[in-house]
Amino acid sequence: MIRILVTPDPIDVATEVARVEVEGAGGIASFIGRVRADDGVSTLELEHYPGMTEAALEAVARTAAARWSLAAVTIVHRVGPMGPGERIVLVATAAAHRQAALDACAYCIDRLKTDAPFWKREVTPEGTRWVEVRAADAQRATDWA
Amino acid sequence: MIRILVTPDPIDVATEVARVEVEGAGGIASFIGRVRADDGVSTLELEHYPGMTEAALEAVARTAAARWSLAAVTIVHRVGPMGPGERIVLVATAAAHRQAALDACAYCIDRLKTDAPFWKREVTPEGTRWVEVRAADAQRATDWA
Amino acid sequence: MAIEMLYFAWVREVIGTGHERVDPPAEVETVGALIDWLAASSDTHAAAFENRERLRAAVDQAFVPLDAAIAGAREIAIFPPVTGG
Amino acid sequence: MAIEMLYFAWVREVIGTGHERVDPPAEVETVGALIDWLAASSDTHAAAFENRERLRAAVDQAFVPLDAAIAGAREIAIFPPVTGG
Repeated sequence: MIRILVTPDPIDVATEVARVEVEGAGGIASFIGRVRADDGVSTLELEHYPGMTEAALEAVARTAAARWSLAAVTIVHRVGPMGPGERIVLVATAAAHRQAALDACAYCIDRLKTDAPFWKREVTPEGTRWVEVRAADAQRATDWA
Repeated sequence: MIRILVTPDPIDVATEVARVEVEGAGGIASFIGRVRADDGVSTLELEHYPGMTEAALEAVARTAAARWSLAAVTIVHRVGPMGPGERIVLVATAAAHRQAALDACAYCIDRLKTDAPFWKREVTPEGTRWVEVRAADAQRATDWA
Repeated sequence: MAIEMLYFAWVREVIGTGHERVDPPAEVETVGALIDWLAASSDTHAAAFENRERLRAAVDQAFVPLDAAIAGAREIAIFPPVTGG
Repeated sequence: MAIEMLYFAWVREVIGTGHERVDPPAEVETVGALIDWLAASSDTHAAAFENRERLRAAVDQAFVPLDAAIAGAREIAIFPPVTGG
């Protein structure tokens, strides 16, 4: 069971986690990325490539599902403007045992940072700026290969 | 912010995750362990050592909070009887960045399996049985040292 | 010196109680010696403590190996390896 | 052969549009050559494409290196390295 959602709406954690709690799923791992409220950003804007984004997220999810025999995997990514503390992304993975769920969750969030066409722009008191890619993210994504 | 709860009541994921979404927490990782519905278990009973259990969970949480500079960590463990699909344990960790949150979450669930005095008894059609410890769990806990 | 003994899981079931107050003689100096002394006291204790490799212990709510000293202990628990999470 | 060009993030902003239809000559065979050809067409394209190391591309919604062939492509996107998650 793979669920991919790219949406301008807030992410509902309870609903998304409950969705992956399918039969046989003894372990559920999840990750939520949020707009940090402590670095002067008043608004974060997420731009994406419609169509390619969903396909890229689905490819990440399918690869994880096959590699860790997942019972379910969900990736929800928000787009558009959002404020400090709001959720940008949620990954939830369900497997028979915990290590598969935990590893698959870490894999999905690492890979989507490099494999899915999203771009972040931060609005700060000093103006707006496009977020630069972090070298550590690229490295972490390739570490899974 | 450390929260430890040992309770006979169902675990509310939305409430617990929202609680660790504190200022500065850019990444939230969580893990939920559930009673698997597919291995013939009709009831799982969790026995614990009151007092020592809470202290052991708090020690795990404090160690993780210091090691990964967590903004918040919550460990909720259910006790008493529960049915297939119900949540046994929830760990939620919040950090500035994702890797710290993910690693700390995996650490907490690995360590609590060996460091906290809980005992599982399964009720199946063939009778009741105390769950035996898995060698892999002991190994995984020591791998963090 | 009275000690509050606590038993959990199948150790509790085999002994037939979850707690009891005991007063071992002074020469019982370790958890292992206490287990020996209790095993000699009744058939149910003997049955519960038959295989030492399946037993774990805590002294005053801290895990200890079976050769740990019990001097000054108020509460000692004997139980199987833990299986939470 | 007309190609739908898509631009995202600051590439879109510098060029001043998110999409345009182009019809490069047959000798433009790779994404990199297409970028050169576009850069020669206007100052804004030239500005957006000034530093190749900051550009990434997708052909028909699949990431490709800049030396990838464009034969048969219907949709080509040029954008900065992605920063989601």
